[in-house]
Amino acid sequence: MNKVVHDVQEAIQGIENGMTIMFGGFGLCGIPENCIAALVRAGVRDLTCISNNAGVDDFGLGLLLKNKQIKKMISSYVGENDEFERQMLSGELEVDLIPQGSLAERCRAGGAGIPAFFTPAGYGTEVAHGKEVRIFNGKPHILESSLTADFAIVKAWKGDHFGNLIYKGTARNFNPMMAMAGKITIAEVEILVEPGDLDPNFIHTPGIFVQRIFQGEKYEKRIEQRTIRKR
Amino acid sequence: MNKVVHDVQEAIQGIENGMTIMFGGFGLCGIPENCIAALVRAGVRDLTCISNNAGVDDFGLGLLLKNKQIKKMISSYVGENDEFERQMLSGELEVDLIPQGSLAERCRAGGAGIPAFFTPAGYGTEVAHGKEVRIFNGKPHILESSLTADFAIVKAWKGDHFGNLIYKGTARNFNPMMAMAGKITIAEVEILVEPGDLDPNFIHTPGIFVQRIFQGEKYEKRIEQRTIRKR
Amino acid sequence: MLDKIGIAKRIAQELRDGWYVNLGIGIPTLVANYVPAGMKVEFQSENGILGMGAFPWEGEEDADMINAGKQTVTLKKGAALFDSANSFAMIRGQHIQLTVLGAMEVSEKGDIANWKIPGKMVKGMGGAMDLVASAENIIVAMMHVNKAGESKLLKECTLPLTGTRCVKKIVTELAVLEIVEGGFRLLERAPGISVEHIDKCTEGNLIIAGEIPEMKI
Amino acid sequence: MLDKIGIAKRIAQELRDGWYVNLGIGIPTLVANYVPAGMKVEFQSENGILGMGAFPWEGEEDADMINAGKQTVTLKKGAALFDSANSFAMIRGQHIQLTVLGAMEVSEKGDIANWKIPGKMVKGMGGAMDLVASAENIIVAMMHVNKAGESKLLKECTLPLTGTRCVKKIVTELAVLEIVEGGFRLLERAPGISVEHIDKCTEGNLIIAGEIPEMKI
Repeated sequence: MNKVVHDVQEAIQGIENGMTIMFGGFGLCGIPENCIAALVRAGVRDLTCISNNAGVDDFGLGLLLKNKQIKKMISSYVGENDEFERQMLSGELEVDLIPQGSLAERCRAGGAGIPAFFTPAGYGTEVAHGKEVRIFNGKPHILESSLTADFAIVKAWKGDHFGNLIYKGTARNFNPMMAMAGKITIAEVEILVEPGDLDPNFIHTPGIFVQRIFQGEKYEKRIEQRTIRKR
Repeated sequence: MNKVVHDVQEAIQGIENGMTIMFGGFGLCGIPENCIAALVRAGVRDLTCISNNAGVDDFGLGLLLKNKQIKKMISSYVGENDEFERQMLSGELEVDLIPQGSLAERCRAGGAGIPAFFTPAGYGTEVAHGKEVRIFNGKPHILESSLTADFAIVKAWKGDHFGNLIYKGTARNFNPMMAMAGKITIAEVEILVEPGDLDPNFIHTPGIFVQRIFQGEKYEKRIEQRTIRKR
Repeated sequence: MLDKIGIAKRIAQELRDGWYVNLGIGIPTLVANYVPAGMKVEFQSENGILGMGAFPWEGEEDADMINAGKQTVTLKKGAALFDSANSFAMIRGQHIQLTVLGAMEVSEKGDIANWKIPGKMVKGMGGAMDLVASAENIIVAMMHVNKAGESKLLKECTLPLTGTRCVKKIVTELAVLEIVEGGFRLLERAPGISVEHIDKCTEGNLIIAGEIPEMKI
Repeated sequence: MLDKIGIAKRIAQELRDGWYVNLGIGIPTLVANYVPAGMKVEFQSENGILGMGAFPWEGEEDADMINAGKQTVTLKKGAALFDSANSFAMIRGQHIQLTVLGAMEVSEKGDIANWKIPGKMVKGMGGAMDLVASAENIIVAMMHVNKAGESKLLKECTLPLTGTRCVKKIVTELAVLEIVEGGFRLLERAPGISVEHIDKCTEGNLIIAGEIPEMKI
């Protein structure tokens, strides 16, 4: 069950032009920095990326966007990225915007073998176009389908050789459900430990969902909005 | 946000004849022993109980069964209880048997505002009777609806005053999703602690799902199948 | 006329002891600063926090601890962290008692638009569509009129909708209004603002019944 | 003819390095004892364990650590615990490479019945319906004939089904068989068992192609 790969290069092996890839993270928090950098270097193109956000102009998925490696984005919020807005409005980039809760649940469903579910989110909006509507308890719901990906790339705080993962703080966000939904799931971690070093009772992502794991070389962990109280 | 109630009597206040109640636990592992005992004493009748199992003849939900307080059981497996089988075959007890994974997911869906979802489990069996069938990816699935309850009663290892819960070992099982699905959720815990004593990063059930919490007086924690290796 | 802080203060009066509350970006975020004394309210941030606290002291910012607005925050005692699927289980499952969010337009039926201006701006809906579709109690915090002086309280929204028939109350710099059958029912006037002025600034049907009291902030 | 341990040993030969495996109650549970040397296999128990280990040493039983058969167990190094919803997410989401379970009947189309005898016995399906509906690789461990001497490998199941067209292989005390288009394809004979005997004990269509080797245990 040893899933440790040697480095980020080995981790992203097999990611090819035109594939669909999920990326964990919320804003710049909990994103797989090392894998994103390696994908920029590798130059794979025409990617469909499923990620809550699209990074900022010069960090996170913004790096792949700037490099024109992304054909289509599936996200819930992309407000922090001017290049994104430019590519979208000019038609260079296909965009599928979906409610954040539906995005999270669609990924979880993809990993959990649930092909579709009903949610009230988006009823009566353009998100509902072409989707089945059904009333439950007097309230209209729309049918949403599951999402899966050729690769899911997630970032955790600690992970062990078997792929068991623990996230830290709000860097958990979309990582657990995307880890579930990848045909191949790559986990990059800040700290790689031996099996047995993590308490089985407090594992966020059981190793069964992870196929490859490695410790990232370094993490910038850029802060998007540094808000503080002055002493 | 203090949800601490004085004792088990206060905890079960408002549970009335004819109500639907969810009980966490798998077999006798992780069951709310103190609340079950209190319900036996209170003598409420005609209950619909949602629980993976029905206890054994003289422990767990078996106590409510023996006392004829249960009108209907919604479960996945009831093999350890002779009185159950007797009441069911004689028609005294209504029984709705559903696949274990569907039971877990239907409770989670009830708590998560998802009124229905498609699952492959049970297709082509009597479980699918009267349910919509739809093909996804070439495979037939059935539409299952969510479950909720007037009260959900769960048992945790540790809990704090805000209702944040941590389970231990395999005593987690159905407790987290049932905690989500109760209109009122009662948590009984082995150890009640102050807010701040539990690591926010390792809470299994966030307090938002819990309305009442108390420390149980004692726990028998009976073992159903004591299997060991001889030294 | 209220400023942003005034709007936040007025909305804070709607809080009740023991509530879990989700605050959107902008004015709604300010509401957290005006919780009435002695009242216990917990704030949920949809990126995975229950029990969100204040901004961190300078030098204690943690990149792994942000709110839904991507701002660095702290946790209160008794907080809990979770993933996005569980976060929206709380929201969709109606475990949150109050949602406060901003809007570009609200219609007299309670429709809301706040995520897209076709051809001009598309930031995405984030969690707003889940929140408005699920929350039982939704208060909109916004300006009564836009920069061009046009009313944002309309008969029908003109922008792509975020949700339909969901808004319960609106607090603006001019008034507190409630969505009822037939339109916006005027509940309170901002200090020094006349009913006539509010009427003029409201394109949708304004229902004025009886004496309209001035807000107490 | 194999005994229960023989069946478990033969099934253990189907394991592959790196697989996650769910074992049902009864003979399937025994398979864990015969994992080929050097092979890494992790066992999942649907009540919430990945990396299930051996029974505990006497005196170390923990009521909070049981398997799906309600037996006290231990964890292996690197194990993970989780709730029932996540457990069945693993199962339904096809993250488990092999499921081994018992059966009362199997049909030549791969249907399986193992949870109910109308009017007589109803234990419930437990997790079996989820497992058989989802698993890509299902091996049934069972006796070829019942106590009355009647075949359990049938043209059509007579008992209420657990799942349809899902069984891939069957290992009995007499044979290893594979479900193919048209029936049960005989792959191997148990030591000392003739093809004729297997044929006699199989009510469903038995496909015998070429020489049928004897099992190597």
